[in-house]
Amino acid sequence: MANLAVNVAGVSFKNPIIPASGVFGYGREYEKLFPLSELGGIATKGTTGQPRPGNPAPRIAETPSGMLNSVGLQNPGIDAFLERELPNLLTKDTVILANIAGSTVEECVSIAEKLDETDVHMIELNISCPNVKKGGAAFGVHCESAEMITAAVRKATKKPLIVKLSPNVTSITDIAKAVESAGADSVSLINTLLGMRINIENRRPILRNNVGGMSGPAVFPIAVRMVWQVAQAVSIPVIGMGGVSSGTDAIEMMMAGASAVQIGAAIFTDPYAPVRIISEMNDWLDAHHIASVQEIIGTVQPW
Amino acid sequence: MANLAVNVAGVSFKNPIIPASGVFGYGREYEKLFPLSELGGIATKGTTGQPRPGNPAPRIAETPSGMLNSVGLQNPGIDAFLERELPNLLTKDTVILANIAGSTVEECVSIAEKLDETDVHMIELNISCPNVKKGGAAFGVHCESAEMITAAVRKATKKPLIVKLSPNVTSITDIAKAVESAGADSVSLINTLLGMRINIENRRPILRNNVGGMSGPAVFPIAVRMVWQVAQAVSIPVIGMGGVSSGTDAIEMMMAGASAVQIGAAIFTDPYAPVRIISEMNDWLDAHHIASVQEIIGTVQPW
Amino acid sequence: MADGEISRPPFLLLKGEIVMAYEQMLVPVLEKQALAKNIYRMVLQCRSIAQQAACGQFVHLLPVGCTLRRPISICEINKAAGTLTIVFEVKGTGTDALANVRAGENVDILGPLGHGFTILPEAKHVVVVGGGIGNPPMLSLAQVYGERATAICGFRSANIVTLQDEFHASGAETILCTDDGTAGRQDLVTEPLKEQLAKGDVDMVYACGPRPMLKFVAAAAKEYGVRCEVSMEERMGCGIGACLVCACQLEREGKSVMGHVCKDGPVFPAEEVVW
Amino acid sequence: MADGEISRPPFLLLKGEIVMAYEQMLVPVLEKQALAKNIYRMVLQCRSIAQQAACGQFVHLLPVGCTLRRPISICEINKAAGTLTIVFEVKGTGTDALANVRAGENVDILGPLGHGFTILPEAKHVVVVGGGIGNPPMLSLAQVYGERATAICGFRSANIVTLQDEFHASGAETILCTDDGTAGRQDLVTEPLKEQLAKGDVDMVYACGPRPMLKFVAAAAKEYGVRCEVSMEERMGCGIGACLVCACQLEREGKSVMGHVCKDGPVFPAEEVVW
Ligand SMILES: Cc1cc2nc3c(=O)[nH]c(=O)nc-3n(C[C@H](O)[C@H](O)[C@H](O)COP(=O)(O)OP(=O)(O)OC[C@H]3O[C@@H](n4cnc5c(N)ncnc54)[C@H](O)[C@@H]3O)c2cc1C
Ligand SMILES: Cc1cc2nc3c(=O)[nH]c(=O)nc-3n(C[C@H](O)[C@H](O)[C@H](O)COP(=O)(O)OP(=O)(O)OC[C@H]3O[C@@H](n4cnc5c(N)ncnc54)[C@H](O)[C@@H]3O)c2cc1C
Ligand SMILES: Cc1cc2nc3c(=O)[nH]c(=O)nc-3n(C[C@H](O)[C@H](O)[C@H](O)COP(=O)(O)O)c2cc1C
Ligand SMILES: Cc1cc2nc3c(=O)[nH]c(=O)nc-3n(C[C@H](O)[C@H](O)[C@H](O)COP(=O)(O)O)c2cc1C
Ligand code: FES
Ligand code: FES
Repeated sequence: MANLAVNVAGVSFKNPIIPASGVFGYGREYEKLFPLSELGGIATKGTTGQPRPGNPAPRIAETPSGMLNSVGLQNPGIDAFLERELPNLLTKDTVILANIAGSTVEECVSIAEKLDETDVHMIELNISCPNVKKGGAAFGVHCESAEMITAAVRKATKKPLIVKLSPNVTSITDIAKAVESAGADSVSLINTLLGMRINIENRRPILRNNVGGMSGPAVFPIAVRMVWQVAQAVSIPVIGMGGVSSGTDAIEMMMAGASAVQIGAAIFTDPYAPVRIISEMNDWLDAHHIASVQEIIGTVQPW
Repeated sequence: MANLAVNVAGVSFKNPIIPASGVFGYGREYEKLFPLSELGGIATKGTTGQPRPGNPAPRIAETPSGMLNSVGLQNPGIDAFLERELPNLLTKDTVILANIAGSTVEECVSIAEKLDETDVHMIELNISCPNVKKGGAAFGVHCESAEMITAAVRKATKKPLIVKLSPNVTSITDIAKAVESAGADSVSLINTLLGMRINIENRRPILRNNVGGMSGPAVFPIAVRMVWQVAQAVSIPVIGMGGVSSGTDAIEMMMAGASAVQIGAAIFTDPYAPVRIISEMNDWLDAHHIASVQEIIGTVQPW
Repeated sequence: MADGEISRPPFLLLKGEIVMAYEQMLVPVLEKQALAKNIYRMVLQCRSIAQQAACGQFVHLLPVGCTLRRPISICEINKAAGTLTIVFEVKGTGTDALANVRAGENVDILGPLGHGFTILPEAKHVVVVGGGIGNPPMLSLAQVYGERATAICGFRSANIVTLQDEFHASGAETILCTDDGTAGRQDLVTEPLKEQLAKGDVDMVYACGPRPMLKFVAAAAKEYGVRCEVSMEERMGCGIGACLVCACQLEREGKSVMGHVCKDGPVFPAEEVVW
Repeated sequence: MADGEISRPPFLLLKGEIVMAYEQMLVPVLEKQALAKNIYRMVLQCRSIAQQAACGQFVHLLPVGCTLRRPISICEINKAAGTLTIVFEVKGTGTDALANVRAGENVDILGPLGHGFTILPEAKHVVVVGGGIGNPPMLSLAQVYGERATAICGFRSANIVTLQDEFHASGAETILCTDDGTAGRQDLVTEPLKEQLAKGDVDMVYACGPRPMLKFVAAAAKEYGVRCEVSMEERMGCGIGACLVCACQLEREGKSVMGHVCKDGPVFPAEEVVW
C-alpha cells in the first residue's frame, strides 16, 4: 500500500482523486455504488446565485473517444445547495470543493461570501464555462477579467481558493499567472474545449445549444500539455483534469505537474472510475516501489 | 453519380477532397496506391526557404482516437521543391496547393514570390505551425501578426492565397477576419492542437520535442465548431480539416461551412482514406438524391 | 452472484457496506437472436439486477469502443431464472457494437435504472400501447397483467413486427396495427385505443413509442379521463441522476420544472409531460 | 488475389492502372500460436504481398481500435504458399489487440514496405545476429543462406527463447546465447560473433535487436573489416515515406543526412548509422 495522501493549498487529501464538477452531482447517486469516503475529494456541480434550469436537451453527444455536453449549469442555486446538499456532503469524510459558477462578479462574490460561513473545505471558482458569458466572452479567456474576478472572490473568502481555467485560450499560462497574482491558492484545469457535432440527416446541431464542451480521453494530451505548462509557470499547486480514465493516466497527469486529479467523463463510461483509478494508482506505485504518490508530482524530465 | 465539383477562390476542384499538408509528401508514395488525378487537390508538405532537417525522433505518438506529431517542417527547401517536385505534381491533373511555412515574413514573401512565377494553382500560407515561432509565439495566434504576414505575402503573389489557421487561440474568428481583411482569398483550418504525452516508465515526454500537434478523429468536434464559426464570420471560402475520416465526416464539415475538405491523420490509418472518402461522399449524396455537393455547403441550421 | 456474472473487482480500498439500488457488472449473454432486420433480442444473465428490476425500468449498456453507455428498456423480467430480456434496434455505432456481441460473451451493464410504470394490483383492465421499438417494454406489463391487459402493438410495416407470440402468450388481448396494412389492422394505434377507452372500464393506459404517438395516446386517455403513463427518451450521460444531462421539461402542480429522464423517468404521468 | 483476402473495394471513381510496390488489404490469419509469454507467431495469407516481399522488409498492421498502424518485420516468406510469417511481442495496446486476433479472422495489412537486407548470392559465409524480438527477421535470412549462414540468437533468458527449431531447420549453424545462461551459452551475442569473424571468411554480418547490441555488432564487424547491415526501429506514421515521421540521423559520404526508417530502412549499412 503506497501512501496516496496529497496536500493542495494546505488541505490534506487522503488520495489525489476527485470527481470533477458537473459529473457527480452532490454524490448521492454514486454513494449507492461506493462509499464517498473512498474519494480524495468531491467537486460539486457549479452553483449560481439563483436556481437555473440549464439549457434545453439534447445536452450530450458522443464524439471519437470523447463527448460534448451543454448542460449549461443547471443547479438549484446557492441557498438550496447550502441547505439541502452541503451539510450532507460534509459528513462524508472527504474534501468538499464547492464549485462557483456565477455570471457576474457580484454573483460570484455573494456566493463566495455565503460559502465562507460554512465548513466547506475549498472553493473552486469556475471562470471557464463556455456558457457563462460576460460581455460576449467568458471571464476566463482574458487575463484582465480573470484577474479581476479572482481578486474580488479572494476578498470575499478565507477558504483556499482554486480557480478553474479554460483551455479555449491562446495562452493558458498567462491566465494562470494572472489568477495567481490575484490571490488564487491553486488552479484547476482543464475545463471543456468548445466543440460541435451535426446530425447530417436533419442538418441540425446534435446539441440543442448548437455547441458544447468536449471532454473525455480525446482531450487528454491537450490537458497534459497545459498542466505541464502551467505547473512550470506558477508556484501554486495545480489540479489536473481532462480525459483521465485510468490509474496510469492519473500518474501521467501528476508527473506533468498536477498535485491532484479530477475525473469527469470517465465516470459515464465506468461509474466506478474514481475508485478504480485510486486502486490502479496504488498498484502502479507498489509495482514501482514508490512509497508515496507525492514523489511523482512534476517529475517529468523534458528533453 | 453526384456532381462533386467545387470551386474555392476561383479555382475548380473535381471534388472537395485534398490530402492535407504534411501527411502526403509530394504524392509519390501514395501514387503507388491510387492515381493522384482522383483527388480534388493536394496540399504539399510545408516549404521553407532553406532545407530543414526537422526535429529529432520520436516524432509521433498515438493518443485516444488521435495522434501527436512533431515533424517540425522537415523539407528540402523551396528551390528543391520547385526543381524536383512541383513540375511532376503539375502533371497530375489535380489542384496543387503549395504550403508555405517560413519562420519570418521575409522568408514567406520570398517563397511566395518564387511560387508566383510557377504554374502552381494555389498558395496555402501556414501561419499556425506550433513549431514556427517568431518572438515566442506563432504568427497565427495574434491578429496583428496574422494580418501583417498575410498582407506581405498577398503583395508578393497573384495566386489565390489560402491562409491556414491555428486552433490554439482564444478567438479563431478574430484571426480569420484579420487575414480576410489583409487580402486572403480563403482560410483553411484547423491545424493541429498542441498536446503532450509522457512515458511514465522513464518519465520523459514521448516526443523528443516534448510537445506536438494533435490531430485525428479526436479533434473533429473542435474543427467542426471552428469551421462553423469562421464560415459565419468571413465571406471568403473556408477549407475545413481536422479529424475527417469518413464520407459522412466530410459531409458534416461541409454542412458546417467548408467548401472543400482536407484529410490528414486518417491517411495513416487507411492509406486509401482520401479516395474512400470521395467515394463515400458520392454514395451519401446519391442516397439522398442530392445532385451536387455544392448544395450542402454551410446548410446546417442552428437551433 | 450467479455463474458467469462478473461484478466489480473488490477494489483494494473499498470498505464498508453499500445498499445497492443498482449495480454495474459484466454479465453473460445467454441468447441472442435477430427478430427482424436490425432488431435484436438478447437474454442477459444478471440475477441481482433482475431481482430488483421493475416494468418500465431500463439498463445502461456500454458497447465496446464507446465512451457513453446506451439506455435500453427492460423487455422481460424473469426473477426466477435471474435473467432480463432486452430488444433493441441498431441505430448507430453503439447499438451496432451491441448487436455484434455473441451469446456467451459478456456485456457491461448498469441497472436497473429509472422510475418504472405504476402497477395497479386491483386494476380490471389496462391498455398497453407500443409503437415500433417502443413495443418491447410493453411486454413486461402485459406479462404482469395477463388477461386484464389489452396490448396494442403498432408498427410501420409487417417486416418489423416483433414479439407477437410473446404478447399472445402473456394472455393479453393483442391487437396488431401497421401503418401500411401489411399485417394486422391498417390503423394508427390511437384507433383501437379509443375503442378500448370507449368501453369505459379502462383503469390505466401505458405507452412507449415515438413522441408524436405518445402525445396522441395521452390526449386520448385524457379525453376519456383515464390515467396514463408514458415512457420518454432523452440522450443520457450517467443514467443515474447525477449529471443532469437528460433534462426534460415537466409541469408539476402547475409549475414548470426541469425533470430528468433517467431518474424521474423514463416513465412519467402523461399530464406532467410538456409536449 | 487468393481466397479470403480482401483487397480494397473497387472505388467508384478509381480508374487507370497502378503498378503497386505495396498493397493494403484485409488478409486472413491462417495460424496463430503463442511462442512464449507475450510472444506470438502469425501466418498471414497474402499472396501478392508475399510475392513481392524480401528479407528485412516489414508490414504495417492496423490493430482494431488504433489510429496508427504498427510496423512488424517479416519473419518468413513463403512465396509458393503465398504466406508471410510474423512474430511479435505484446508491448502495448496495439500489439495486444493484434494478439487477440484469432485464426480465421482478418488483419488489415499494408506491405511489403521498406528497404530490406542486401542478399549476396555469391557469399560463402554470412553471420546473422538477433537479439530478443530482433531474432524473427533473421530467420528469413537464415532460410536464404542455409548452410552458408551462422545464426547467433541472443535472448535474455530461456523462457523467451523462440524459433530455434526453425533456425536449425534452415540449415544454418545456430548458436544460442542467453544473458543469464538458462539456455545455450551464457554470453552476449558479440562473443560468438567475434569467434566467427576471427575465422576470416565472413562476407557479411546482418543484425536486428536492441540499439546497444547493434552498436556492438557494428563495431565488431568494423574491427574485422566486414560489411554489416542493421535493422533499425523508429515510431512511424505512414510507413511508406510520405510523412517524414520516422526520421533517423544518417551519415552518408561524410555528410549528415536525415533518413527515414520506413523507406530508406529499416535496414541500413551499419556505417551510415549515427549511434
Ligand atoms: C430510457 C430509454 C430506453 C430505451 N429503450 C430502448 C429499447 O428498448 N430498444 C431500443 O432499440 N432503443 C431504446 N432506446 C433508444 C436507444 O437508447 C438508442 O437507440 C441508442 O442509444 C442509440 O445508440 P447508437 O449508438 O446506436 O446511436 P448513435 O446515434 O450513434 O448514438 C450516439 C449517442 O446518442 C445517444 N442516442 C441516440 N439516440 C438516442 C435515443 N433515441 N435515446 C437516447 N439516446 C440516444 C446514444 O446513446 C449515444 O450516446 C431507449 C432510450 C432511452 C432513453
Ligand atoms: C521496422 C520495424 C520492425 C519491427 N518489427 C517487429 C517485430 O518483428 N516484432 C515485434 O515484436 N516488434 C517489432 N517492431 C516493434 C513494434 O513495431 C512495436 O513493438 C509496436 O509498434 C508497439 O506497439 P504497441 O501498440 O504494442 O505499443 P504502444 O507503446 O502502445 O505503441 C504506441 C505507439 O508507439 C509506437 N511504437 C512503440 N514502440 C515502438 C517501436 N519499438 N518501434 C516502432 N514503433 C513503436 C507504436 O507503433 C504506436 O504507434 C518493429 C518496429 C519497426 C520500426
Ligand atoms: C456533463 C458535464 C457537466 C459539467 N459541468 C461542470 C460544471 O458545472 N462546472 C465546472 O466547472 N465544470 C463542469 N464540467 C467540466 C468538468 O468538470 C471537467 O472540467 C471536464 O469534463 C474535463 O474533464 P474530463 O475530460 O475528465 O471530463 C462538466 C463536464 C461534464 C462532462
Ligand atoms: C505528420 C504531420 C505533418 C504535418 N505537417 C504539416 C505541415 O508541414 N504544414 C501544415 O500546414 N500542416 C501540417 N500538418 C497539419 C495537417 O495538415 C492538418 O492541418 C492536421 O493534421 C489536422 O488534420 P487531421 O486531423 O485530418 O490530421 C501535419 C500533420 C501531420 C499529422
Ligand atoms: S443521465 Fe445523468 S442525470 Fe440523467
Ligand atoms: S513513417 Fe511516414 S515517412 Fe516513415
